Amino acid sequence: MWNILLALAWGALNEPLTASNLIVGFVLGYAVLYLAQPVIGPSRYFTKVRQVIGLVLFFLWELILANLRVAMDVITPHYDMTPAVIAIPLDAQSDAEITLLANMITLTPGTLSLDVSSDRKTLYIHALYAKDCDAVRRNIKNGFEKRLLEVLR
Amino acid sequence: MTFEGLGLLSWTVILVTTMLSVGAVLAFTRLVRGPSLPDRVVALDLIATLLMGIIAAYSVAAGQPVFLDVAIVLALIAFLGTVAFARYLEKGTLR
Amino acid sequence: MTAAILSIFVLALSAPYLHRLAGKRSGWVLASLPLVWTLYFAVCSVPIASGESLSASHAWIPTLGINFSFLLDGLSLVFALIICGIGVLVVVYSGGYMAGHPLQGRFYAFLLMFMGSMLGLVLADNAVTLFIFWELTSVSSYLLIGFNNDRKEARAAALQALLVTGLGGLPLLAAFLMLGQLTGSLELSSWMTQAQAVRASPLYLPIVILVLLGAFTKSAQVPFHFWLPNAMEAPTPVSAYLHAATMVKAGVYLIARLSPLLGGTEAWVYVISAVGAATMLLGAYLAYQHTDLKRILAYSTVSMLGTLTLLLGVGTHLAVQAAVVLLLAHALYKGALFLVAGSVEHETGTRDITRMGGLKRSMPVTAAAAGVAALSMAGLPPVLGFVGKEVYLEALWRIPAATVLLAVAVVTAMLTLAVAGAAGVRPFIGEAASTAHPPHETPPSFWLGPIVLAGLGLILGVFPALVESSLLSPACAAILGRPLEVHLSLWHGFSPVVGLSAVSIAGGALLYATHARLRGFMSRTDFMFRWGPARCYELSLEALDRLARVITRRLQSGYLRVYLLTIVATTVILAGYTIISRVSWAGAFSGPGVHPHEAVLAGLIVAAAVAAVFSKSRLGAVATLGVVGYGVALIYVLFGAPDLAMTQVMVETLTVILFVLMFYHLPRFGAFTPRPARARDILVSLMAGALVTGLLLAATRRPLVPRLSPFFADKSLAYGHGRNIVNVILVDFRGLDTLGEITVLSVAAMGVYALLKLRMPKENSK
Amino acid sequence: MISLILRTATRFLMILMLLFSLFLLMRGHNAPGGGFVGGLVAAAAFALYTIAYDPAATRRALRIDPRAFIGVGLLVAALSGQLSLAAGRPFMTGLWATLSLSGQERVDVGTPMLFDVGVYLVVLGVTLTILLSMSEE
Amino acid sequence: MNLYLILPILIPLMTAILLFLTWRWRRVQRGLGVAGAAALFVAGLGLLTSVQENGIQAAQMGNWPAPFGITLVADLFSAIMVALVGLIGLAVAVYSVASIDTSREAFGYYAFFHILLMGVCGAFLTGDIFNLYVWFEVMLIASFVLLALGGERAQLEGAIKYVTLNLVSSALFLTAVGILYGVAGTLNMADLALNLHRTAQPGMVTTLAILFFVAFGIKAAVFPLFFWLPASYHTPPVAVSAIFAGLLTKVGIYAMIRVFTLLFIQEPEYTHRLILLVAGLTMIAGVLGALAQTDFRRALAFQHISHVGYMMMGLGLYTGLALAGSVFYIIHHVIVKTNLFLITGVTQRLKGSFDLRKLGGLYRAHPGVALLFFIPAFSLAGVPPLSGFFAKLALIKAGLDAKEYAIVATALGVGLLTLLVMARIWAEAFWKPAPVTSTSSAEEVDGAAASEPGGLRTLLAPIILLAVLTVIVGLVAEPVFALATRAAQQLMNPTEYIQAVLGGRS
Amino acid sequence: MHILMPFVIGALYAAGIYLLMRRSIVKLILGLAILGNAANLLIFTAGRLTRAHPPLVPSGATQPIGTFADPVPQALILTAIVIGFGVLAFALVLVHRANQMVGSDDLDTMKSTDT
Amino acid sequence: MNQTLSAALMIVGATFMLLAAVGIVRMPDLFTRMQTTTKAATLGIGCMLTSAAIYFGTLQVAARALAVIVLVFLTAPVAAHMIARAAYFIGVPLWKGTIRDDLQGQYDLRTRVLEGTGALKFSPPSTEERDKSGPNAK
Ligand code: NA
Ligand code: NA
Repeated sequence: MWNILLALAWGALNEPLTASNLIVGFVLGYAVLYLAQPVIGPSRYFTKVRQVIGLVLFFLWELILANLRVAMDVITPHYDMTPAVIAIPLDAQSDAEITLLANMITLTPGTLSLDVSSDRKTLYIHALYAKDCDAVRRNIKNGFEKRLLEVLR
Repeated sequence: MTFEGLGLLSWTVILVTTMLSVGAVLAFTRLVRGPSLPDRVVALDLIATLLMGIIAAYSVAAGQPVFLDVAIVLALIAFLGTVAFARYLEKGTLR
Repeated sequence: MTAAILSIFVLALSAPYLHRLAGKRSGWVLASLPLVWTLYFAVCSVPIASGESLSASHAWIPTLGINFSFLLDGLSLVFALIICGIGVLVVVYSGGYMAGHPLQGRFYAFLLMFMGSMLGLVLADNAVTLFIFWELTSVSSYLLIGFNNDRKEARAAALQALLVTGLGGLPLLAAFLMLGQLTGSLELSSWMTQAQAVRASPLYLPIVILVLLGAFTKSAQVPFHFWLPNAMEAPTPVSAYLHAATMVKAGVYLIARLSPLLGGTEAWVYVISAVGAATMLLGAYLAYQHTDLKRILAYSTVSMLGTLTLLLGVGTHLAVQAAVVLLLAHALYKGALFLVAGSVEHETGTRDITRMGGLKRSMPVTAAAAGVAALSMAGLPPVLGFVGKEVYLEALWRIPAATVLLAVAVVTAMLTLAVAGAAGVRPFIGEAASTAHPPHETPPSFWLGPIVLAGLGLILGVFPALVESSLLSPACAAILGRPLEVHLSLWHGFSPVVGLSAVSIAGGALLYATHARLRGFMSRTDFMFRWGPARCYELSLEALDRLARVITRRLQSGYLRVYLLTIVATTVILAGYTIISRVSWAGAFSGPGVHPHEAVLAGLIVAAAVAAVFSKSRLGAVATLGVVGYGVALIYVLFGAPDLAMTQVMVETLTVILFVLMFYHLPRFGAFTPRPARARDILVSLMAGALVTGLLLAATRRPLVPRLSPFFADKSLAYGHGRNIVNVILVDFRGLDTLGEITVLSVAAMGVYALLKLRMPKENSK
Repeated sequence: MISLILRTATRFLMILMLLFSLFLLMRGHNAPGGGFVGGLVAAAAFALYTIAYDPAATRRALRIDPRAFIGVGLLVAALSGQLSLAAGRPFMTGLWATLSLSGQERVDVGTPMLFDVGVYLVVLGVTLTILLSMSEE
Repeated sequence: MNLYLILPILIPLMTAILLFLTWRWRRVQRGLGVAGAAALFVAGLGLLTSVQENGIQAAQMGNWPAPFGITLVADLFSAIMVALVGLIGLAVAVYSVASIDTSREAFGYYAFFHILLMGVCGAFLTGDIFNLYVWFEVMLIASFVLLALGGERAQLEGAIKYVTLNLVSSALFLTAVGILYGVAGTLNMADLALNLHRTAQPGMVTTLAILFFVAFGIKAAVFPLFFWLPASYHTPPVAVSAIFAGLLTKVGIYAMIRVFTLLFIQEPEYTHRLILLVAGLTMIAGVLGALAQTDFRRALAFQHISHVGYMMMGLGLYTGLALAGSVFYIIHHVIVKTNLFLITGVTQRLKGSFDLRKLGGLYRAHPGVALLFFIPAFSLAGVPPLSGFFAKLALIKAGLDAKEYAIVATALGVGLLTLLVMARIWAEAFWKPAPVTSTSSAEEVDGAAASEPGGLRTLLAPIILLAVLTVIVGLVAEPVFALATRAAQQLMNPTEYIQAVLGGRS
Repeated sequence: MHILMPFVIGALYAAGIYLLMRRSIVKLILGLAILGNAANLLIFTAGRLTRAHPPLVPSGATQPIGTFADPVPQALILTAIVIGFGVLAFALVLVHRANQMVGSDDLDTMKSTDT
Repeated sequence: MNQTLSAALMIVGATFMLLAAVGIVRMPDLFTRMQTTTKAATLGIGCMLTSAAIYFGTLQVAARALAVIVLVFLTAPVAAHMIARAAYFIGVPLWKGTIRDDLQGQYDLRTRVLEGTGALKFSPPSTEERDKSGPNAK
């Protein structure tokens, strides 16, 4: 929060207000806050920021990978896939957690969230490459869900 | 204002808009062929997204960021359309 | 004069109330006003006789040249006296005849309305005013013929009279307006001064034909004679007044009135004489053939109207004299006979002359009146009818090479004599016939009319000089358009005409004697009349109805797609013809080049539209509609309209959502139109599309010089305080459009709400 | 059962859309947008809510009958035009005032903008009335 | 600026807004409904007086000079039409109080009614071709809702046709406006009148004329474009039929007269002759349709078409007298046709049916009602000295002056057939004895009459007013006809109009 | 595009009109919707297509710079779109209610008011 | 530099979106089609908007681009989920190559309640029920 305000302040100081200026402001603000940490006391902020960045990078990487793999399948003449609808038990609990997780699953490799069971305990997904269903489950539980819950909790 | 004044981007934009238009045609064939209604809805949704892409490319070509607002509106409303379609598809099975 | 007409109309309006006030004596009370006017007109005869004419004029609709102008000359005076005088008697008679009828007040109102209209007709000097009264007589006659409205026959007869006279009225109006166009005025008196010019005009013949159509229908000339006998459905006082004495003579009046203007040409003479002669003979023949008292009188009226027409057509001095005398005589005797017929029917309950007899014993006064009137009708001395007949035969005799006319006249005279006997004498003599209830002499209100009328006929027959200079001469002068001295007498001395007269009387007596037998024989000629004009009337009405039904079913078929097809085809044909014959497309095909994505976009939009057309799935079609909409939005983006694109995207998606909301549960498309129809529809649609394409190409082939946008660009920020010119136009420059637009939206929403939420209670929804 | 995912997303999106709609309305005089599109976006927000929940929930959330928006919107639009009549100028003549915000920044405020607010309200009311009564079928 | 120009739009608008906001209170709805109509009538008369005294009036909306902003213009023709809207609005509003059921009232009947009046007045007053389109749509949507309000089966079926065909007309109108803008670059009608011929190739102007002719022809219900009218006019409540009959087609005719006297006068030997031809065919088709009907309101609806032909005839002849005839005919027809439809409601209330075969006996039982029918019916048939006669007279005179004998003959012949139709209705509904009906249906009728709001007296009041006007317009035709003549002179001489709108700019 | 647009618009008109003439009420409404789009596009094209700036006054300027698209047709179309939307919504509901009332989506069954 | 990056991103984005379009045509069933479109189109639009943001280089544009990206990333999966759900209700068939369907029989078609695996019952295959339920199926 402070960081954003700082970034905006920076931007406001540097006419014209451009994106690069803001990014610079963000980075500088981060640095200032990091340096000031001993003064204003430790905060979860820095780990959180690192985790969020990590999640976003991981997500983007997965997104690109997913697309490349699907792209191959799309442009090659034969289908090289073994789709399946798989039930995945959920650890995520709040609405936001479930929704974010479902969304991320949809946007990543070969998986698509179909629905959440009414008792919010199971997520049904459609997976394109599901020769090994348990591997798919494991990937999701250990990849996305873990990182997401880390960030959110 | 024409594409010609944009240097590197000029042929890029023409290429990109053409690619996206071709994409829209492909999506349209799916929309026409179906076979199920959800297929058509997905196709329409994709066409809306492709449209957003064209608008983005065109706003670069035209040097007019105001067109991006159209893309925002499109993003908002196309989603609503898709969801409405889906919602009433399933509701239709209730009776 | 204006006062006379207006006061009678006022009386008509107040008649129902006066009737309620006066009760049984209402007839006498209401007759007092016409009596006053009768006396007034009688007094007027003094200046008229001295060659003057009285006129009055009030501007009415000067913009159209319509004035409330009246002219009292010899001709109109005769008519005015007949109208008011007989009117008095008929109103009095109605007091008795209609006594106890629940709608007697209304009856008076209609009768007086007719009286005022008729008076207006004969007094009017402005053609349109004349026409207005002409039509008013038709309307009041309609109401009076249909007075016994519970009877289907009465309603049919009323309609028939209205239509036939209306059929003539409209051409008459056209003729009047054409005369107005020729002469630059609608005043009859000013027309007369331009008679030469009118006769020389190429419009002369059409005008004559149109005028005569009006006159012939009104005066029941062949072939329009059939409505008059049917009009006998009216209460008898009406028959006496309208269909004997006054209204049917309006056509005769018209011919007489316009004679100085239009008369004298060959067309005029031949057409009128021929029609008059035919009517005269046919009327007499049919009268002879019938047994219903009122019908007999009606047909004989037709015959007399024919005679009058013939005489006016011939138009010689003597003929005109004869016409005027016969006009007067006929009004007197036929009015009397009709009233007598009413009395007889009132007493015996029948109108069939074969079931009457010996009434002179029970109804002596009535019988006397009937006898005198019949004498006049028969053309026997010493009554006015005889005087008239003599002049008339002489008039025909004097025309060279009119042997046929003369023969027809003599035969008609014979038949008329026989009919007069059968109708006016036979019921009163001989054995008393058995009737439903025994007949008694009627009260004075009944017999006053016949006695006065018949008596007048007698007096004038003996002393024609009473009216020679005061009435007849001015009337003839008006018809001929120049002064004329009339001298009448019962006896002219021996001449060939007396011989003719004698022959006709002898023949008539023979026909009277053999009436019963001949009638039976003649009724076998009915088949000839089965295909007569009456039948034509019926057939043409039927045909009209059938035509109406067929055409209407064809046009208003109920199929919306046929309506649309018609409208689109009309547009394509009209606009297509216009554009192809008038517009050039040169230069339309030059312009900036096409970018590849634009070409793809164009193709996509067209493909989506085509897909929507041929989609078998409803929601699939809706989705393709979405593609069209998005494509259009993209065009708006590509050509600098972000506001439009935004709105288009929003609206298009919302539209799709609305479609989904309303249609998701409907079944799949079914019910296809047959293939040829589809091919036709495709063809028409493509032509419409081609029309639009052509329009656009032609419209945009030259650059548009912007007239408005520089102003908006200039003022938008400075005075509109906005940078988005489109928005400034919407909320400021053209804010009224937007106000209307949001009104449309509001109403649409409220309407949607009402349509979906308002469910009418059961009993209201049928 | 209506989708949990949709409901969660809706809560977020709806606020976003309502904000965006106000944004469109306010800057419509100077950039693409305006009362009409703004009103449509606001209505779309409630439409999304209706889909995620149900019409009754939307009516509860609105608290006011959407038809009242129409009436009020029309009233605002009509009155904004009539203000100039009171000033003796033709109907719908713009009356403007300049508000000074924090020294330099100046904002022009005028009756045409008020008119646009009327349009916004009408469009919101209209679209909601139509959508709600249709989805209640 | 002349306030009278905007009041006929603002009064109904504000009335409707207040009605929208007070939909809960029935009394308020009725009171406002009538009061607003009365105010509109007063404003209409004020406008008419103002135009009579000061010549053509124009007002620039938003104070933007013509041709850039939207101009409201009232020449005599417009002012007459607006005054008629006020008159008919008031009459039908009063009638509605006594005849419209509470459900329709609660769902905004009066508001829609006033929006309809607003749209019609707007169409009569605007000097801008696109703004005309907007007012057309305002009027149309209000009429759509009024037509369908209640949702009975016949209403819905009729409404589908009405809506579709009118939307096609709107689409065509919009198309024509688009093309017009494409060739002339302006929308103000006075400006168009000045520039259209300069900027466009002449053939294009004529083609545009045809497009407008068809678009307005659908609204005006001319042959062969009239189908929506007989399909729908007889389906809604009587008050709605009446206001439709009085005003809707008039707007189409008004627009037609406006554009064909102001914009499209370059090739009258083609365009106006076409109008004349269509006018004749319209007369015939309409009256034949009326002959084929057994339903009171449907017969009137078809007849309406026939009379549209007469109103078009004046434009087709395109002379001063002819246009005066058309204007007079419009005045006459607005009053009379509205009244006839109102009367069908009375006979329906009394006898429980619109079917002529089931009606009857009214002549004896209700002489007052019979008289009230007789006057407008025979006026419609052109019987003198009622208003319809002078209307026809002027047209026929103009036709003869122009030597257009075919149309004169048609007009006269159709006049006779009209007389036949009206006389038949008269004989069926009034003269004929009442057919024997089962007691149950009679009770039903009584019950319905009792349950419906308002008394017969309120129902008859507007009818009497209009009947008296019919007689007055006939007997005292001169002032009215003089007015129509002056209106026609203004129409025949567009310079005055252009001058009033553009001021010194032309 | 300039040369293509008249043909695209013609095709849209043709499609819209053809759909109007079908028996299904749904197609009827679809036709109306397409026709509305076509008319708007026609106005747009008749006002001349320009690959140009939107009619906006950039900040710092008092007038649009360079060539800009004619704002008048845009404003007209905006009005027409909105009106079309309202009218179409009403028509949709009307058709829906008629379908409910008549129990069919076939227009040929809805001719009781004409014959 | 910015221009080059912008152009590259734009082409990449367009390529992804084109792929999505090819995918929706080529993939054998609804679900596999959604797999391609959701991901590729989302990524593609993200690239293109980033490209625009870089090209213009102003905060305004960046904010707009970001807004669209966030919106799309949030809405596309939700939309996919809604469609998938609807497809299951109306019985859109899975590709014949699909090896497993845990969802089969888990939906209660009346109440719309979806059973989780915890309550997983081995109900009889309900393909028939599904085929009947949707009027628009295929
Ligand atoms: Na008339
Ligand atoms: Na007529």
